[in-house]
Amino acid sequence: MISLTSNPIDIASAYKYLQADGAGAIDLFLGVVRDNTQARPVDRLEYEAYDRMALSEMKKIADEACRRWNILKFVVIHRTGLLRIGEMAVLIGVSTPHRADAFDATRYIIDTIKQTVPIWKKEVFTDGEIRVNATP
Amino acid sequence: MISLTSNPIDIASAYKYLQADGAGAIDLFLGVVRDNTQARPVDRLEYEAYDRMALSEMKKIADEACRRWNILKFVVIHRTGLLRIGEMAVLIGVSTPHRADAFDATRYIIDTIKQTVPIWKKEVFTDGEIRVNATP
Amino acid sequence: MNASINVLLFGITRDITGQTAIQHPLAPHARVSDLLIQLHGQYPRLADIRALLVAVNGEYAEPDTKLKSTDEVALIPPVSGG
Amino acid sequence: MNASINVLLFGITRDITGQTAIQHPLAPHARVSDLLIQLHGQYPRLADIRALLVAVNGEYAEPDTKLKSTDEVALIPPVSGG
Repeated sequence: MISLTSNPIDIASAYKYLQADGAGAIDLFLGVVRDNTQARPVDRLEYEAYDRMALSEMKKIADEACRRWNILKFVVIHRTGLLRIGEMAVLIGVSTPHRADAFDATRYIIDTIKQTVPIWKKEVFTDGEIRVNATP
Repeated sequence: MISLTSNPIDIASAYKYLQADGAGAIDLFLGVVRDNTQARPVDRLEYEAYDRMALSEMKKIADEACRRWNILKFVVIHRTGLLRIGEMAVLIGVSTPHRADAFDATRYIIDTIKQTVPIWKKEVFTDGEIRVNATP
Repeated sequence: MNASINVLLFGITRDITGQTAIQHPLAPHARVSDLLIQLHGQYPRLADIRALLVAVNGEYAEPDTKLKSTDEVALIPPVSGG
Repeated sequence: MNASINVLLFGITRDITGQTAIQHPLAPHARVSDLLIQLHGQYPRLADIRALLVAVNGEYAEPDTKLKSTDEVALIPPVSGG
């Protein structure tokens, strides 16, 4: 399941979706808005996406993960719009029979999302300055 | 936060506990009861623990993880008693400023729990046979 | 009647152009690299972006990809999702 | 009056002994290895466990750890949590 949403991401429904009788392991990675970037205090983030392409690039990444690892179910949800400190920007979840695959696949998906998916973050600092396109 | 419990593990409260203003990443690993072990159908599992020592060994593991990685908050919850297919036997959660630490620490904690924490699994197969102490 | 192509803008390219999309004239047999050169001429600050990619119809495109007026082109500055 | 020590049993050692704890006589200056030898004599199937460890007061103990009657001893067969 892949989605872009401007609503808060719900971890419980992601977990529910990931359940499978053959699953022995579920890894959930949550990317959260932190209160600073390189020690500079952050007020909020704004995420903008090229929706159609973001969805298709996320699908490519998930498909590649399914080729590399034994994945039973996966969830990739990226939020867009205005996000405050502590809010979830992204949730990646993978269920697998054994745990190594769950960790490896989840990590691959988030690492690759950060490289190829057309989503952009605008950081608004507490001093009012705005920074576009700072890659983490 | 470290606990042993005979009640179902609640992912939402674990997530809530892990939140921290400086957290940019949260990794949650869930160990789930799968419907088979080496292709043999499983009916249920029963987990038994040497409670006092299981708690102190889990604490040692979490302390070591906190020495190795920059961890803001952690949750380690292991369930005991009778578990059915799909139920969570263990939840490990770690929040960190950056994602590599969250993945590494979570994986270290679950891998080490499986080696040193005095908890034992009894597998009850659908044909009624019971197997004690099969290490995965 | 001159052909034109629709170019979607994202991230810092929106700030540079002040727009979310532009209609740009399309020369016959134009390729992605031709379009980029023209846009750089029109908006010199685009050249400051360290790795500006172009998508055509929702897929990353090479500099020699040919363009037609019905294509949906997008400028893709370095992504920062996740 | 003979000293004795309380030995907690877990996992397969419960199945082998049919008990969750046993009181075992404790010789003066006995060490963990002495206790294990005696228990192996009493329950030969304990020797089938490929790596049977012993905890004393909730900590993994070495074979030469000395025992006293107030210690809480536990037999720790290979763990399988997680």
